[in-house]
Amino acid sequence: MGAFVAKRLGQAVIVAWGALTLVFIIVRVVPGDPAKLILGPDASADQLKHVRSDFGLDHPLWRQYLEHLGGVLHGDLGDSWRLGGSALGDTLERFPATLTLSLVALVLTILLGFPLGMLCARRPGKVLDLLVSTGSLVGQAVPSFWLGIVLILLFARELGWLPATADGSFAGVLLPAFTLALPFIGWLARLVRNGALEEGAKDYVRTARAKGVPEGLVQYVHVGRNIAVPVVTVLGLLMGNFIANAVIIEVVFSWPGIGSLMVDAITNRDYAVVEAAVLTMTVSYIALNLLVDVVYFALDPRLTPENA
Amino acid sequence: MSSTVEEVAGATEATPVARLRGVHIGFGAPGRERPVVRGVELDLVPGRVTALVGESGSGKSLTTLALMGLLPGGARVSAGSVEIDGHDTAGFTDAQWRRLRGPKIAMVFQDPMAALNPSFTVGWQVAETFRRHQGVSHRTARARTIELMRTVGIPDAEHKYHSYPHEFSGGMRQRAMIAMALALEPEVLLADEPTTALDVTVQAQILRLLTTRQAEARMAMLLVSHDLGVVARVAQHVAVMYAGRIVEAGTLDEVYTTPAHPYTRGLLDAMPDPGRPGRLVPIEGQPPAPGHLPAGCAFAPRCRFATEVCRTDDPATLPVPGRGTSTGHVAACHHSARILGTEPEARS
Amino acid sequence: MNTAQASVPEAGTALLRIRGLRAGYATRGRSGFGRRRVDAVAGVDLTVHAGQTLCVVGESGCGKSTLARSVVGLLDPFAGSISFGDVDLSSAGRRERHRVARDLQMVFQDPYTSLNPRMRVADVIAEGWHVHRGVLPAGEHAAEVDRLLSLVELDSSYAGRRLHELSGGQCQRVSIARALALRPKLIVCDEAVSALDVSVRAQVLNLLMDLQQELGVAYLFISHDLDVVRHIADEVAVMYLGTIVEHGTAAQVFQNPRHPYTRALLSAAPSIHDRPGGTNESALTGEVPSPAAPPSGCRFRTRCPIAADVCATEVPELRVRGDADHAAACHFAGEDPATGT
Amino acid sequence: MSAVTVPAEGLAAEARPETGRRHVPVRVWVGVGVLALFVLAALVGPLLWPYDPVATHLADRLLAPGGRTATGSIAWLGTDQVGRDLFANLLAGARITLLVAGATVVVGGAVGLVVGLVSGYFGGPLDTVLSRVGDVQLAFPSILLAILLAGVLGPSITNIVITLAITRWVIFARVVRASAMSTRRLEFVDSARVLGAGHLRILVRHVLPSCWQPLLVAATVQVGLVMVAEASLSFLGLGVPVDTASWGATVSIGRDYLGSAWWISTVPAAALALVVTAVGVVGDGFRDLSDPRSQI
Amino acid sequence: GFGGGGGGTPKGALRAAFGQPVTDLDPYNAATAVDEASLIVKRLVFDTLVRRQGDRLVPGLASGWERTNDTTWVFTLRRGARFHDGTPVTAADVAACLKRTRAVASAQTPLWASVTKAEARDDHTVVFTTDGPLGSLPVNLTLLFVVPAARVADPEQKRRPIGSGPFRVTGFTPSTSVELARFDDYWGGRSDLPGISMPYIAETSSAITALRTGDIDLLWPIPPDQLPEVTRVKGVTVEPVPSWTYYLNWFNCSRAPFTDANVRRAMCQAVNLPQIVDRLFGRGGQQMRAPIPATVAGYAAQEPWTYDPAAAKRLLAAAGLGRGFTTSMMWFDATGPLSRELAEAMISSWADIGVTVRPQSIEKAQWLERLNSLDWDMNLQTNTVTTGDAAFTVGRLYTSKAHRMGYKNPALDQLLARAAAAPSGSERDGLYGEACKIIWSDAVGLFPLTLVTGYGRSSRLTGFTPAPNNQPDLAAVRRR
Ligand SMILES: Nc1ncnc2c1ncn2[C@@H]1O[C@H](COP(=O)(O)OP(=O)(O)OP(=O)(O)O)[C@@H](O)[C@H]1O
Ligand SMILES: Nc1ncnc2c1ncn2[C@@H]1O[C@H](COP(=O)(O)OP(=O)(O)OP(=O)(O)O)[C@@H](O)[C@H]1O
Ligand SMILES: [Mg+2]
Ligand SMILES: [Mg+2]
Repeated sequence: MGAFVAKRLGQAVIVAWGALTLVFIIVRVVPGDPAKLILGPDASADQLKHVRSDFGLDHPLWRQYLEHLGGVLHGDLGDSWRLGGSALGDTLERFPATLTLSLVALVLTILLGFPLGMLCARRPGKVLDLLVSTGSLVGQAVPSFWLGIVLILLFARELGWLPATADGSFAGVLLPAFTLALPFIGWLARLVRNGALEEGAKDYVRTARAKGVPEGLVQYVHVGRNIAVPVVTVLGLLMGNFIANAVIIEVVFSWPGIGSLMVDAITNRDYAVVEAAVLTMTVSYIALNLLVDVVYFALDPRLTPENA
Repeated sequence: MSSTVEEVAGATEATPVARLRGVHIGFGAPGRERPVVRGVELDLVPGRVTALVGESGSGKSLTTLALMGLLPGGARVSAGSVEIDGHDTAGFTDAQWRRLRGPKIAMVFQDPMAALNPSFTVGWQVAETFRRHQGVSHRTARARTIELMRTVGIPDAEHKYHSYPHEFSGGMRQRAMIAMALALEPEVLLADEPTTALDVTVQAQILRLLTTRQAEARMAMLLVSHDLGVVARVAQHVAVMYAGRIVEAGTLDEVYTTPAHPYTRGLLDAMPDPGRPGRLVPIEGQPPAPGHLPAGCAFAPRCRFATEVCRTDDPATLPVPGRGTSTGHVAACHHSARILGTEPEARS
Repeated sequence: MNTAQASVPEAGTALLRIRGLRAGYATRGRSGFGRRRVDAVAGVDLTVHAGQTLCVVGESGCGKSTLARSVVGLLDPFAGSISFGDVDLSSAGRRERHRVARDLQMVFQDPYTSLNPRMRVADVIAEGWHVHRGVLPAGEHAAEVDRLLSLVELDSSYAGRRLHELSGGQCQRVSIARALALRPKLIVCDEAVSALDVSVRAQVLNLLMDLQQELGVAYLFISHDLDVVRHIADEVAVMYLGTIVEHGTAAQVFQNPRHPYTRALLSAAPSIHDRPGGTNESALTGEVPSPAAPPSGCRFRTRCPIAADVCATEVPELRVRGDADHAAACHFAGEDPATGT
Repeated sequence: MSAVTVPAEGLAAEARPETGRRHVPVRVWVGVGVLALFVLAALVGPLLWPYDPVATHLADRLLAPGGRTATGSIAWLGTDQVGRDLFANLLAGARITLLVAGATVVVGGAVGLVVGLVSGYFGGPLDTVLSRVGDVQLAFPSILLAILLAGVLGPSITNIVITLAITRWVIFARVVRASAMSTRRLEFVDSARVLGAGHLRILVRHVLPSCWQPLLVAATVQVGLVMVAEASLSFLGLGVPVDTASWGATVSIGRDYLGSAWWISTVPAAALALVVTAVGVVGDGFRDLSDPRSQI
Repeated sequence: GFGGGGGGTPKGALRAAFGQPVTDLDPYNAATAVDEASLIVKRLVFDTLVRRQGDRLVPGLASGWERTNDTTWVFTLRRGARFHDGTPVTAADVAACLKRTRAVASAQTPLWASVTKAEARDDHTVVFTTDGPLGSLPVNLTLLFVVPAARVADPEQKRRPIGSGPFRVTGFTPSTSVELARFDDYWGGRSDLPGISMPYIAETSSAITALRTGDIDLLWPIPPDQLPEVTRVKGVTVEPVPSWTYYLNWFNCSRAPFTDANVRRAMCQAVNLPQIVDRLFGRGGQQMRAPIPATVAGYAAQEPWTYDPAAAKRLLAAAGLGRGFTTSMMWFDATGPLSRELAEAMISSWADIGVTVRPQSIEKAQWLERLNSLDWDMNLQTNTVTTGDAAFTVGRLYTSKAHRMGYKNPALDQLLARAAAAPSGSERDGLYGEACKIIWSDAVGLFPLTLVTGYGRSSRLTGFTPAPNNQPDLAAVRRR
């Protein structure tokens, strides 16, 4: 187990480094001069030069890159020119909001998706099943920003049940989280349904019945335990997806998370923040994957370091 | 050997614990179903090992599952009855079936890897039988399980209790399956190809284990196999199945030494035999696909004894001529008499 | 095959020579780090003679398939040499190996998985001619496919069918036809009939024997089924945990087994002449140890009914004991031939 | 981008009903019908109802569906915020949207196919390198990559295709790799090798055919997601150029009017949802139908 | 709580949403030196020496000032003013602030270029010295925010700045929300509001919904297309005010065919501005009659271009472009409301006279790059006269030296130089008026409209005065 985690960690570091390098390069290839964005169109050449040197933008690229890497190793990704503070600090300050949003979305997905899937598996091919499988497709087919606004208009404007914006209350997180979760509820339901049907057809289920185990226990204990493994894996990936997909939802709902921060930073060529945000997202994605691997490892007794 | 034969002779009078009477099993909607098992008659008598042999797809497993009330989705008994202790199980509720499975009738499956739940420890799975039926505590169930695992020859049972199926070898898995089946000392033990996945040396061990247990507890046992050698080693009675029908049944000696059905005969001839080197004598052709049975006798297209009548009339299962009806040697062939009189085909 | 007779080597000459073969798999260590070598075949010497059948028997996991895969080049041996005819395969270049491939074919256990299910029967059979250009002009493919089909007793109408429309026995015939397409001198059959039902198995076995008669092809026939082996083998090698424990003609091995393992195997094998209650005294206990951690000394000693102290320390050599060419690897094989009967 | 990058085959294939597995369910036919309709609309629609994406008719602004325009014609689906007919917009948008989605999936699929095949078949260090590159790509927030690439490349349809394809190839590569890897282990590959077949032949004749089906299934999922992703790019102001119509762009621009003129955004959103769902339904049907044994 | 809201806002606080995010509160951060959103907050948190009230300049921290000679200004500080940390405001603080602002390169830099120094004569007197006459010093000083001398370069100022304004910062999440609480020791008296919360709501629909449901009390600017809808909402009052922000569409005068003034004039004549402004913007815009909004000092109305496509065609023909030409127009979407629609409408008009215009909606960063390198044919953007004075735009943008749209006119240069030196008054206004005329008739650009800021507020608010610079004085607001 330790070796397994160590190996995954090694891979994770490589991937994080790759992402870091990628964002460094792309950000600098994208046309647009931070100095000009800072100073506006009226800046003189002198002023621009001054600002560029303030942010180390006048060094050759390879030197910037090395300095950047060195900084990263010390947990310093430079300062945001726009938000003032340390880029990593600004980003981490925002991260809990994104995490909260994603977690609530995850909980919503599980609470709705799991039972729905089990219900569908009970009577495959019947009305509910067809509804859910079509619904899961529709859920993914609607642009989330459109859905978000429609939900705001419906729940905040027409019904007045929930606030239209992030106002700090729990109610305020429900709409964005639901918008984020909706495409995946049906998706999870189908996953659970397919898993339940597939596992249900396996020989060990027959064995359990042959022992005289009641049907409910057969489903929830014998089958349930076996679909738990893939489902948990998927939940981890889902969480990663939520964090990544939160970008748009955060913009729509003015949610003070890392996604809206990132979009803002890109538009304004705030290199340090873009890099910090990408690093945070990448690392959280990698961490989630690692977590999934570990959980998978713990849940599936068949796994050994060799075949993991 | 002699003792078992006597037992069997004495047991013919005994009432069967479980019996199949003219059981038809089909897939699909009622009325339009594809028959897979056709009119199977089978008696499972205490103390006796009955073997069901036949080629792949002939319907052996379905017949066995019908006895457990565990037919797969889509399959159902469309005619005939499955009787346990003289009761027709047709109207049984789930709860009634559940009470039978374990204490009355139990089953060992073919592929022990697939038949064990990969996510639970072997011990837990065996113990579950006790917990469900005897309502005992985990601790008691565990103690009984370990004891049981020892009896089926799992060494270091205390420790192995906590192992997962994948940590077991094939033979050990099958022992665990057997432990599970024997847990509540059932009266009927069904074993569907219990040794097919195993090596010869392990197969021998498992067969010995099964027969010892069966003899000790005087269980009625149904052994499903396609291996005539295995059957020869353990069964007193043999039923040969072809395309969903039992084409011949009788005591082991009757069926093996004086087969009255051309299919049984063909099977035996096709076995390599040190006594008869040279070319083997295969049964030409292939079994019919279920749902595409030929008219008349299903074996007729492959049968070298077939005549006109075979292609039109499906033969009834009748006592083999020349033997007293009491022996129970039956065959479903228009030409049993002729076949009994013919020498096996000589080998080139 | 009209020209086949010309290419048949003189029966009895050594065709395939295996010397000191060690082969197996590299697996990750327990910790997940490092690599460990598992010698599934741990020092095997075998010779297959032209036109003859050498059977290798042994229980699951004893390394039979590993041996077969090494012979046909699917696995690079760790040590030892395999030579085919006058070509040493371990040092042969790509071209040479490619040429040898024509003479050395294989039939796998499961025809459904060993043939591409998406292909038509004709394409399956003809694939070798595409790989070895120049063997047969494209124009003659169809005719040759028909001929091969009739050789394996299939109707030529099967040429256009897809494999999933065929039964297991028919599929295995196609598999054999495919192997024959390049007119090989040796066919390695790894459990080629194990997946088949009794009656179909008889058909395929007959076919194999007929082909040997007609074409003079040699077989390295791998099986765990003693009845089958006894029926078709000229020579038999009994394998246990990666090593050959007994080797001789079929008659020698079956009638006068010298190794305790062979004896156990023979007594455990079910036969239609067995009867309930029949005793098999020497039925083995326990199971085959893992090749990753083989016992010291004699690999069989952990299950051997006659094991002594010497067995734990000294590796018994596969030596001829008694009859000519009848070799066994047991410290006690020479002294006590009587236990075999 | 509400793009699901989680592999859709998380828990293996749909359990199939016992009987009639060759039977194509009605809903799949409905899906095919809807798709055909939209493809037809995309092909001939703009010829019959020409649309100029930069022309404005300020007199006809924000007409509700069925409203009458200054020229007396009826705007069946309403008009947008500069008075363009939404029906014509829908047809013109269909063309671009379907084109972008199709091209993206083809480009991404092709790259993924090659990478996945090579990676899965050869394995070893090459696979390790390609897999890590894929990991980086997956760990990198795809929306961010899209934003950055769109910024680097500038607005044009080709660039959107490139951008989206870059964020997608890895999904195809993963699918193909998994399939190639498991095929490589199959016995018929060994069998071909024993015959003396070289890597190229084995790749093309034996491994590739078994990759098509999962690739196509993945493609059906991705076609839909790409359409939605394109809309998301528009939302972030990085979508198709102003002088082209796409559903995503119209949904995005019309969103500010959802409270007052709901139809601007809702008409193309509904079209998008309909097409994506139809693709999904057809993809599902395809997955259910494809049984490797009957696979040509 | 979730997100950035909540924390630190007292009950009963005013919730006011502006259309742009506040990214930073450091008064000397170059990036936000003229950023409207942060200026709104800064005006609440910091004091300036001089304040603007309507059209007039009134005392702020300075109780009075006088110009002792052409280059010297003496400002007297108010007694009793304290910073939020309790320390008194002194002349030394003001001097340090000026030093700091001069040291930072920002969009404000030109304003302070000629102010050579500020000296604290005593605790309450500060003397500014300029290197030439600078009539606009008091106006400029409305942008010099005063902070404690010790904190001018303190990084803490970015998030939790200390000022002497009527409100102090209790919470700030960049681009998301600012939370303010009343500063009870404010010299100008306690505000009626216990606090102010300024969330940023990016999506128009969300913002309007929030206003409708009372989640926020004040929203501005309301996009023109949503004005009618909001006007109809019960409990919400809409107050439109012509702003200092206007659309301009420059022609790149250094690039053919726009080197020819007649081509530019043809372009202006080809657009039916009254119709576009009316139909597209309605109450949200006013057609312009000068290159600056009517409410800006120095404005002089010109004769609007008549919509006459035929005449435009003739002009083109005379210029040898009878068959039209192809050109392009660049803008970035966020530049202003309905920018895309405005662009499309103009492009449609030009299509009628045979001019094909490729629309180029690009990212702001790229737009900036291209703007300064004159890498464009036409540039559509909004512009704000931050100081409400023609000098800020006309004087800055249209000189040959500035080279902003490739227009070079020595006569105009002279005129602008004279205007810059002139003290405020009618002479100065006249000079700028003349400049307007030249820019207008030479068709340096097409100036379609001034934006009207629609303030939507809860009808329960009183004391609210809509401001043309989008920076209303929120401290004066009361709740009924
Ligand atoms: N779940 C199922 N759905 C459809 N047909 C089935 C199903 N299970 C079995 N069958 C069909 O019923 C027939 C009998 O099956 P059964 O499993 O009883 O055969 P068997 O004799 O046990 O064969 P084997 O030796 O291969 O186990 C076969 O032809 C098979 O195709
Ligand atoms: N790919 C592999 N990686 C690691 N170990 C392997 C691999 N394939 C086989 N082995 C191990 O090598 C040993 C020999 O395997 P091999 O397949 O040669 O046995 P076999 O005699 O053919 O058995 P069977 O009768 O089951 O086919 C076994 O212990 C097996 O577990
Ligand atoms: Mg079976
Ligand atoms: Mg093998």
